[in-house]
Formats: sequence, C-alpha cells, structure tokens
Amino acid sequence: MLSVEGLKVRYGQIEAVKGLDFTVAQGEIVTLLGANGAGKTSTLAGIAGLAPATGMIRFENQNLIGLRPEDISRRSIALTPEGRRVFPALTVAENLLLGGAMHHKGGSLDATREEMLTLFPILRERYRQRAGLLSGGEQQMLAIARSLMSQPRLLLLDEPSLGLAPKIVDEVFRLIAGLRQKGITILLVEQNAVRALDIADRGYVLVNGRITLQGKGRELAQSDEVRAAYLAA
Amino acid sequence: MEFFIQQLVNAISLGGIYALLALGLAVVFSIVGLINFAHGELMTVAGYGLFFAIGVSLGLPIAIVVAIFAAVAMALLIERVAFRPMRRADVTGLLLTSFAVSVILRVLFQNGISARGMPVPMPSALAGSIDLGFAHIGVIPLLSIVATAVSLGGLLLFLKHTVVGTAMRAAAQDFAVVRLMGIPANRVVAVAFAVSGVLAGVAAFLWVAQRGSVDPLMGFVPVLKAFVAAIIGGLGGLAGAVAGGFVLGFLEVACQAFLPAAILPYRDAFVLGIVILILVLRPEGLIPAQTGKRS
Amino acid sequence: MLGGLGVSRESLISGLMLAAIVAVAALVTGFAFGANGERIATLFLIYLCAVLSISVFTGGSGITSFGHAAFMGIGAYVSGILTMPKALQVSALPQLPAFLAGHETGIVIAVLAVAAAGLIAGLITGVPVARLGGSSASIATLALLIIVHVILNGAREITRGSQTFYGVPRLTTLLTALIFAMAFILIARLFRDTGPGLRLRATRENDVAAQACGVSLFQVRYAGWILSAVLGALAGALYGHFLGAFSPKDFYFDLTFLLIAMLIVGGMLTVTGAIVGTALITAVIQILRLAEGGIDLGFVHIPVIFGLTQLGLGMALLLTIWRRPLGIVGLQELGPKLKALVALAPAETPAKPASSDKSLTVTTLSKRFGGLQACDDLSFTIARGKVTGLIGPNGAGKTTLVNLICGQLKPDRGTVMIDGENMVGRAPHLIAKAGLGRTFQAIKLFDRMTVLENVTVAALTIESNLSAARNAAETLLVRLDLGKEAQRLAGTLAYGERRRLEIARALALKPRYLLLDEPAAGMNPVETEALKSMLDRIRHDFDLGLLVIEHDMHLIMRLCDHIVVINKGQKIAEGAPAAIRRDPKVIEAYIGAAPETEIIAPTPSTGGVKNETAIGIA
Amino acid sequence: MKLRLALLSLTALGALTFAAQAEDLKIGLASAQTGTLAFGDQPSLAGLQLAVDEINAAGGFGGKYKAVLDVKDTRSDTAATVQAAQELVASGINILITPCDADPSIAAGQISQPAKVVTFTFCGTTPTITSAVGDFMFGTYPADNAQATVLADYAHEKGYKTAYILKSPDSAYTLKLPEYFQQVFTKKGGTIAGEGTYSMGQQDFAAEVTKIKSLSPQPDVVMTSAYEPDFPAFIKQLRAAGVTSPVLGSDGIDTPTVAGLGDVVDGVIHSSAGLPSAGTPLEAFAKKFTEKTGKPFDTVYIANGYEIGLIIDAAVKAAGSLDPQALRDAVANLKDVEGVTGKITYAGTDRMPSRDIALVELKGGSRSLVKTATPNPADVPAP
Repeated sequence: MLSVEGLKVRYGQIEAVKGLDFTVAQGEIVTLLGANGAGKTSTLAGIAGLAPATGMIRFENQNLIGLRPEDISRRSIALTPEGRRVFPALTVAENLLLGGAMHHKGGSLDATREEMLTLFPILRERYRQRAGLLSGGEQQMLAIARSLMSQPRLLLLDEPSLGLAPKIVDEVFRLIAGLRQKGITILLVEQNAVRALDIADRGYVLVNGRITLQGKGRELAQSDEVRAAYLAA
Repeated sequence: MEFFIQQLVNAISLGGIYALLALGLAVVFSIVGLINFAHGELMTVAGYGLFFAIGVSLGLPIAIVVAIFAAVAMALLIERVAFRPMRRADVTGLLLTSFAVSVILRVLFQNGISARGMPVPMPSALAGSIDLGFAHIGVIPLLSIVATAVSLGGLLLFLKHTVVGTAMRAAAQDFAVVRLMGIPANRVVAVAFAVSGVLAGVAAFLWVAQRGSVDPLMGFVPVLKAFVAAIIGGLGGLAGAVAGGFVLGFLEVACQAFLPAAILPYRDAFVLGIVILILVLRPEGLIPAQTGKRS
Repeated sequence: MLGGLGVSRESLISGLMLAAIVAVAALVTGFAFGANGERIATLFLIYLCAVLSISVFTGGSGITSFGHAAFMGIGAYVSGILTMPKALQVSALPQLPAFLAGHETGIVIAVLAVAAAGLIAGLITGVPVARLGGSSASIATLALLIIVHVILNGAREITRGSQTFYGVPRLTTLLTALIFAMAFILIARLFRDTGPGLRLRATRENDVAAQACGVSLFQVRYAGWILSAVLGALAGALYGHFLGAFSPKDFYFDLTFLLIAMLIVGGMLTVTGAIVGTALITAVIQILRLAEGGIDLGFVHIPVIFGLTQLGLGMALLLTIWRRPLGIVGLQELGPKLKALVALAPAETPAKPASSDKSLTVTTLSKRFGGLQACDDLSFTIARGKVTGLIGPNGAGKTTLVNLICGQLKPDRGTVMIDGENMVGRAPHLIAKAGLGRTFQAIKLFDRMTVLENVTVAALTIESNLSAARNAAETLLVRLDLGKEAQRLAGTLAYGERRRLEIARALALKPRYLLLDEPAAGMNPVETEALKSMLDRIRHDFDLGLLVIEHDMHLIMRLCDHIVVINKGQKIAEGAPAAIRRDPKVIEAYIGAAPETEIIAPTPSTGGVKNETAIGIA
Repeated sequence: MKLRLALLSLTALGALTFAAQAEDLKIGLASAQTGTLAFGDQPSLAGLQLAVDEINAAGGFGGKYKAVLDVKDTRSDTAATVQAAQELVASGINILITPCDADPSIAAGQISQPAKVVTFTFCGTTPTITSAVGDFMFGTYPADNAQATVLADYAHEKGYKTAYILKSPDSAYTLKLPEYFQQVFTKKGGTIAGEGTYSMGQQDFAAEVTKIKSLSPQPDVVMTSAYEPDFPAFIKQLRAAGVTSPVLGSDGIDTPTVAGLGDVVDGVIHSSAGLPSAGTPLEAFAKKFTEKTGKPFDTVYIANGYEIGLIIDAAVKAAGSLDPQALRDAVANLKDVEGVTGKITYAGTDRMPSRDIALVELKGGSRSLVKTATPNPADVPAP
C-alpha cells in the first residue's frame, strides 16, 4: 500500500532522515521505533507533506513527493500529529467537523461523526466543550477521532502515548488495535517499544535517521538489539 | 441629557466603524501574520464602486453590493498578486509589502480615476434625523450602528456555522494541522482576504455616507485608526479588534465633546496617550489573541 | 593599537573607503551637473545620513524601525526654532513659549541641542522597543511614528501645527552635507565592529544564543537605539536646514517609506548596502521625475503619470522583498578581505587548577505548566572535571530543566547553585557570565557573522576590551581547529564545524560548567567519535564540569562519569553508566513496560463498536 | 558598481535637461497634481495649459516668446514643493507657479525670491502670502479678507444676527478666513453664537455638529471655509442632525465634488472668482474650454489658471523682455487686465490682485449667481 524508498527529510542544515526504505501493506500495523531524535517524526512529516522530503513515497502507485499536505489528506492519508495539536479554542464538535469537512458529500459526514461519538463515548460527553479544556487523554482521543473523520485508508500516528498516564496508554493502544480490525492500515511511531510491538505486525528500528533493524512485531520485542538501539546496552 | 445621548450614539456609531476596520485587519493578521496597510485602499475601491454605481443610477442597495464586491475583488487580487508570493516573509516583510501595495494602488487611483475627490450623493432619506422623543438621532449614525451590528453578527455566524469559517478560526491557532485535515491553505487565506474585503466594503459605505466624497487618499486615515484599534484590542484577536474599535471610538468622541477648547487641538495626542496607558497596563491588548501556533 | 580603542583596523579602512567613494561620487555629481547636480548630490547625502541612522539600529538589531522619521522631525523642529531669525520668529510663531523664543543661536549650539533632543527621545522611546524585540518592536516603532506626528501636529504654538514651518535658515550645503555624511559613514561602519555593535548583531542573529553568550538583549538594543536616535535627529536637522520649510507631514509615512525602501533595497545588514540603496533609489527617483510629466521620445509618447516616483519606489521594494530579501549588497561590507588565522597565537595549555570541591548543584527544582508538572523536585550535582549525562525519554522534562538551569525559565521552587552562588532569579546573560556556558539542541550560531565574530561576542563578556576579546577568540579558534575558517560566515560552515564553533563560543566565556544539549544530534559515527575525543580533551584542558544531554546512548555511556535519568519530570535513577544500563526503571522508561492489562490484538476497543464496518472501509 | 550606475543615470539626466531654447519663456510649476490640493491645482493647470497653447499659437507671449511648461508634482507636500522649486529654479525658469495653498507657496517662494524669479500661486488666497515672501511673489485669486468681507456683507444684508464659525487651525485659509468674517460680521452688528474647530481630514464631525445642534436658539447662519474632504462630511452630518441654518462657505468649495453632493448642499452660498452665467465672458470661455479639451468646465479654477496665462502675457508684453526685474515690475503695475471673470489689477495693491468676487448659490447640483461684488476697501480687515 505504502512503499518508501530512499526517503530523506531535511530541516535547514540538518538531515533528520537519511534514506529510509520500508513498506506498509494493506491492513497492517507497522511501527517505527527508535530513541528521541532518530527521525521518526520527521519521517511521518515527510509522508504527510509537512516537511520537505526527497526520494520516493509511493502510495497506491502514486508518488506523494512534492504534494501539499491538503492534497495528501485527500488521498486518504491522515496524520495524528505528535502532541495531539487539537484546536484548543474550538469545540470538540468543531474539531471533528474540520477533520472530515473536505472528505464527505451530503449526509455521510453526520454518519461518520456518529460513529466517532460511539467509538469515543467521552467525546459525546464533551461535545460542546472547548478542546483546550479536555485532559491529555481526552485530547488524544479527539485527535485520533479527528483524523478518522476523513475515513483514511492509511493512518499515521505520531507518539499517541506521549505524556499520558499508564491506564490511558492502555486504552489508546487497545483502540489502535481495534482500528486495524476496521480495515485501517496504520503506521505508528512510538517510543514505547514494548507497547507498540505488542500490537504491531512489523516494526522498524531507526537510529540516527537510518533503519538498523526490522522484523515481525513479537520477534522484535524479544530482540536484545532493540534495547541496544535505545540504551546502547 | 439629549446632548449626552447624542454623543453616546456618535460614539457607538464611530466605534462600530472602527471595529469593522480593525476586524478587517485582524482577520487577515490572525491567519497570515500580515498587518495589511492596503486595507484602506480596499475601502477606496469600495468607495469608487459606490461612486460609479450611484453615477449610473443603480440605486443604493445595489450600489452597496457593488461596493462590497469591488472591495472583495481587490482583496483577492492583491492577495494573489502581491501577498501570496511573499507568504514566507516575516511580519515586518509582509508589513512593508502592504505599504508598497498601498502606495502603488494610490498612484493607480490618482492616474486611472482622478487625483481629485468625487462626489457620492446619497438619497436624501439618509440626510435626515429621527426624533426619538428624548433625542434627535441622525439617520446615518443609526444606519452605522445597524450595519455594524449586522456585519458583526453575520461574521459571527459565518465563523461559527460554516466549515470555512471554522477552518479560519482553526487556522489562526494551528495552520499546519488545518492543512493536514485536507483543507487547502490557499482557500483559507483567500477567504480571509475576502472577508476583510467585505468588512472594508461595509465600512467604506458608512465612511463615504458620512463624508460624501471619495478620493485616492481616503483610505489612509481609517487604516491608521484600524491599526491603533487592533493594537488596543490585542493584535490578531477578533474579539479584541471589536473591543479596540469601540474603545477608540468612545475615546475620540469623549475627548472631542468634553475636552476644554484650549486642549482640543491636542485631542489626537490625548487619545493616543490614553491608548499608551492602556497598553502599559495590558501590553498584550485588552483581549489578547489565542494562538496555539507551532512552527 | 586601534583595538585598544575598540576599533579594528579593517573596519576603519573599510569605513574610510566607503566615505571616500561617497565623497567622490557626491562631488562629481555636484560639480559636473550644475545647480541641479549639486542639489541632487546634497539631497543624496542627507538621505544617506538618515538611512545610516536607521541602519545603525535596524542593521544591527534586525528590528526594522519605522520610527526614525519621527526623530528626524524632532531634530528639524528643534534646530529650526533655535536658529530662526528673531524677527521672523515673531511673525511666524507668535505664540512660541518664552523659554523657546528668541534664541537665534548659532548652528553649533543648535546641533548640540538637536543631539540632546535625540538622546532624550531615544532614552524614552527605547525602553519599549528594546524590551519587546522582534516584530512587536517594529510595530512599536510604527506607533512611535504616529504618536510623534500627532504631537507635532498638536503643538501648534511651537510647530505651527500642521501648517508649514518656514523661515529656517538654509544652511545645508553640499559641503556640510558631505562632512556629516562622511562622519555618519564612519560612525555606522565602525559601530558595527565595536563591542556593542558586535553584540547587537548577535542579538539580531539569535537572541537566545546571544543571552547564552552573556549579552543583555535590553542593554545592547537600548544602546543601539539611542545612538541611532541621536543620529536620526541630526539627520533631520540637516534635512530641515536644506528645506527651509517643512510640516509634520514631511516626517511621516512618505519619508519613512522612502528611507526604508533605500535601506531594504540596498541591504539592511551592511553600511555598504545603505549607501548603495540610497544612491540607487535617489537615481531612480530623479530619472522617474523626468518622466513624470510625460515625455515625447519622438516615436513613443509616455503619458503624464503623476506619482511615478512612488510607483517606482513601491515596485523596487516589492521586487527586493520578493527576490532578494537581503538587498542588493547582501552580507559583505566593502573593505579589505580578511585573512584566515594561520597558526597564530600559540595555543598554550592553561594550567589545570585543582578544583575538586567545586560544583554546580541543583536542589529540589520544580516547575509546573498549567496541569503539567514538567520538573518535579529534581536534585543532582555536576562536579568540576567530570562529565554528567542527563537522559530521559521524549517528554521527560529535559528541555525544561535546561531552561531552568540557564535562566530562560524561573523555577517554582528550588535552587541552582554555581560554586555556592544561587543563580535562581538571575537573567540568562548573568548566569552565562557567572560561569555557565551552553550549546543548543538545534545549533544556534550567529549565522551571518564570521566565525571569529561569533566567538568574540562571547569573549567580550569577560574580557576588558575588544582587542583582548579578539585575541582570546583567535586563540580558542586555533585550538579547536577552526583557525582557517575564522573569516568565513558561520552559516556557511559544515555541520561538524558548526558544532565545534558553538562549543568554542561557549568556551570563550571561560565557563566553569558547560551544558551541551544533544551535541551529537545529526552526526555520523565518525563525527561522533571526533566529538567525544574533543569533549574529553576540553574538559581536562579547561577544567570544566560538563552536563551532556544526549540521545546517542553509545556516546553517553562511553563519555559520562555519572548519569542522571529523568522521566515525567522526576529523577528515576542516578549513577555510573553500567548501573544505569541495568536499572529496570530506566529500561521501562525507555522501552516501555508491558500493559497493565493484557492486550490481545483482536480485542474490541473500549468503546465496543458493534458494527465491524462502522469506520468506513473505503 | 552600483555607484557607477547611479552616476550613469545622472549623466543621462544631465543630457535630458532640457529641450527648452534660450529664447523660450520657461514656466516651472511646483504644483500639487496629486494629494489634497489637487482639487485646485489640477483644473488650474488645465486652464493654464490652454492659455499657453493659445498664446503660443498666436505668436507667443508678448508676441515673441514661446512658453514651455515644466510640471513637477508636489503630492501636496511641503518638502516635495521645496525640492521641486529648487529643481525648477536651478534649471533656469523665468516664472514659477506654486500650489493652491499659502503654506507650500510661501515655502517655494522663499526659494524663488532670492533667485529673482517671478512667482504666482495658483489659487493661494492668504493675503499675507506676498509679504511673507517678498516682492517677486504674486497672488492671483481674490484674497481671503476680501472674500470674507463680501460674505459678511451678504450676511448683514440678509439680516442674520448670530453666526456660528467653524474653523481649522491646520491651514491659514481654514483659520483666517472665518476670523476675517467674524471681524467684519461683528463690526456690522452681528454676534458670534459659538465657534468650533476641526482637524483637516478628521472625517467625523458628529461631536461638532452635536454642539451646534444643542445651541438654543439655533444660529442664523453657519460660516466655514472648510473644503474637500471636510466640507462634504461636515454639511452632510450637519443636515443629518437636523440643523437647518443657512451655510456660508468660501471659494474652496467651488468644485464639482461639492456640487455633486445632491440636495444636501442646496442653499449653500459661497464666494468665488466668478460664475459662467448666461451671456458672460466666462460662459463663452467655458464653452471654448470644453470644445478644445473635451473636458467639462466644472470649476472656476480652470478660468483662474487661464487668467494666469493672460497675466503673464500682459506682463511680458509690458516688460518687452524676460529680464526678471522688468518682468516683476511689469506684473506689479498691471492694470485692468481683461480676464475671463472680469478685470484684474495689481497696480496699487500688495501684489494680491484686486478683482470682482462672485457670490454663488448651490441648488439642484448646479450653481446660480447671487451677486457680484467688490468689497469696500474700508471694510476689508487688515491681513
């Protein structure tokens, strides 16, 4: 579904991603692991069109390089950015509306919104509240729901567990696992390797902008090399 | 008492016009970081629209539509031609760009239309006053208040209840994420300029109804007022712009009406002095803009 | 020799060259083209003075000033009132307050009074401008322009309000304008390379890094603003005595627009740019003026377009901002090319003082942002001569901690002691001066300054004068293998060199502690290895306590004597590298723990969606 | 390199200066073709241009000198006026023409006076304009104190007892003309019911108008010398507030903009240099102007500009040469020059010409003549 070849992402002088090759097949959860600064977020930003990227990003046989973020979104790819980035002064309802505004015709928007409120009951409770008043976990739910409003075929999730209490983290991961059941392909960037590999089909380990290791989720979880990548152990 | 009520009406109507103007600046600033000094020229264009439409006897309602349309068209044109290529410039670069655009437009008006003022006769119904029993109130100030209220209400509805309006509010907080939602950046920016054009058009109608003529330089004074009002309110915040506009209007009318004659020549200095005082107490303005902007 | 005066030989030569070129150009124009040539040359020199006055501040600080026309207005009116013949004053300004009336001073006294007026105006208006910085400061200068205009208009007894103020003696000749212009060129050119000028330019390039080099943003901006206000008032007096009659409108938007266009088109970062821009725009205006009334070229008739000059100015400004934001000249001053430092200044190894009991100690440091406890009761010690590593996963609070230590943030509670002195509450530049150097996660160099200037800015914080600072900087550069690059712009260095330069700059503060924020980020293994050996070396040579924040665990484990691990704002472990690596809490923080409740992939989510196809499968 | 470019440009500039022959009469105009004074300067220039074309075609000024116009736009800005005057004087003009306002005219005159260049202001009317500059400076339009006297006489005749004065200290014209009116009006027995000030370009007259409205009883007449864009704003807001007192204005509102305001200005009476009513020479001129230029004759400033051409022609004829001193003396001694609005005389004046003043009433978008008057010199206040 998604195949990335020789992806480079550069911010000014720093080349954050130095030539990545990886693929994500239809229906998979694939995770990119690695320590801070390894280039995970930059990779997602490159795919979503937020950062200048070179190389090849093929999505359903179309090259995404050079497209604007809005064009990429309309090709059914959604990114839930790191730090959630909900619109704090807008209500939950308005946040959801914007997520799907460009992707629906007629009444299907309402139907999708209803699905989201069913999937995330907490958002129904908070429906008329400003997003800035939500707790971190609620904001993360909202951010994911907002991405799902566009009915993406590929969801890019950036550090969904960051800054959340362990219990909420469980909930978030359970949810991600559930999304795959609904046919959404997921590329997950996560620092919490154990959790990520627990639900992922496959994983890639990034060190310093390059892939150093790849494998099946559970296998990778057992590998000492993952530990080495994080802790140089 | 009547004197007081009349001055109050004056203050509300003047403040309303300033609020529309400041709002026009704030709508664009909140999204692209541009303080558009060419906003005054949008008013001038709208004024010429009125002049030509009334000149061919189109009737006032249609003339107003023509005026607003002219301002919107000009707003979209300068966005496309001048500001879009500069979008990566910083606030100062954009400000300078808008100065240049404003100067160029003025020269074009002077040579393309006329360097002299043009009369814009209004129906005599507008020249009257209404006896409310306790006070005589001019039709134009009343009209200003109504038009301001309608415009502000309309803008509020637009921002709250349309997708693109919601997207504009979101873009003021985090433009990158708005684009991630598949909403085209260019369209949001263009709509922001169009909205500022509508506001300039309405303000221009009220302004011209008051002054009776249009000339190439007429946009300069209102844009300065708008700038001051926007600063008072907190640059970039829409609620702040409205508040700033009314504060400025009230200050000006109060100073004009109540300052002793000896100090009256310093009225503008007085008003700006109070403005500075407000800013000393609240450096971010009365209602600071909320931005969750990230790079 | 000149260094002792705070002036380098190169900048003096450069200034003299520029002044000479301007003098020749102005004199040739002035004498070759008759009375109009003289008028144009004089006007050019006056505009040049005005543009240079803006350039001193704007070129230095990067804050575009829209307010200098106001200073010019102040200068013109002050000098006009003082020098006006008594008889004329009585008829032109009958209501002039007594203390201002009837002085009819000579021009010298008037010039001194103008400088004093500029000084006072600068002192008052500089406070908000220097405090704000950035675009907000620009907007403040715009407000200043409007306010001064309103006051000049309102002060009818003194300025005749918006009516024309006439009767000012026309004293500005080509020669006087030339003398002023040459002085202005020298002042502006030399100021750039003096201590305050260098520091001001550093704030332009990066204000946070400048603070870390011990620069007080407020002080240098304030000083630059005041100097430029004085120059602006003087330029205004020059202009006033050229015109002989003017009104407040003449010191308002049109003049501002003209001067800013000159500055931007030429390039606001250099004195050369100011000169080129002024010359070019003056020439363009004079040519356009000829065409303004319409020209019949025989084969084609250009119609009358009044305002053609304004049109030309606007287009020139737009084109410059669009195509060449740095202006025609860009970064390079005209002047002698500087040579690289070739093995000068013997790199003496400083005696290594014994300092075992000195330390940087953080005690119970806490900071909360809204609902987030970013730093929670953190305590640890960085010993001199040792390397301490600070690690923790994303979002652990490392950046907040660094900002607390360096003074960018104020803690809610706790202390940061450097060798027994509490740093809490001190401004960042004072903490830098007290002995804490730092580098940044995303390298923050003064990109559009030379390598040598980058280090000199920091050295100025502790050295008594510019030449001592320059010597210290040269010595450091040679020691860190950057001697050959000394005259290159920092922005043109390769990545590894940039990292080294940032460290060299921090070392120029002669710090006792050095904080390195992800020094190996973006480096390849070879570069990382070189970095490690350099850090090992400098910590010994300079007797430094190093605090290294880093994600490259290979580097951290091999470099550090001691590691502090934080997560979610709290210290979760501390100790030697080997112990840290085995600590289960660390492993959990980094790699993650198993879920509290088992997740089996196909389990439905908490929401319990009944309909499997609920989320649209496209 | 850029400096070389600048020098090259200047060389080109030198080469282009100027096509005029030594035998030509060079008339330089430091004139406000854009900005707030364009309302007076643009039509004045159109009139002057017509005169120059006609006189050139008929053999030249004084029968022998072809006139060349060099027009510099001053953007209604003092500094630009000064610079334009310097430029023109340096290029060797014989006659300088300055904008339609006293201030820039005085500023420019201070450049031309020492160079002994005869200088006319297009329609600056402040009577002190000539004494502030010197003996080479000439006015052309009826002076403020003369206009004010005719207006006050008219108010007196109409039986107005109380007047409200609106003035602006921003220019001599808007300040002094109402004050002259006040002097004459009170001398003839009227009283001032109140006075207000405004800033030029202030747009909002609500506070001023409210003050007038609150006067009890309402003043018999409101007098102001506000012009564009202030007068239209003021009159609209005054009428909108329900104030019905008659309004007297001065020559600054003799423009199509004010006439085009519609019924709101009906009944406004103002002073002017003349009105093209049926059968007058001015009507014939108006027709000729429209025929030759294709533009409407919409303001008397056109005629005034044309008359400046006639004055120069007469002076050159009398002087017989372009010698500055001779030319100046010739202008100063002109008597009964036959203009299109009437006879113009400089002899015996302080270089502000003596000529007829028309009082004009606005009605239904057009103007009608109330009367033509010459003020009694004894009534005219000293400048």
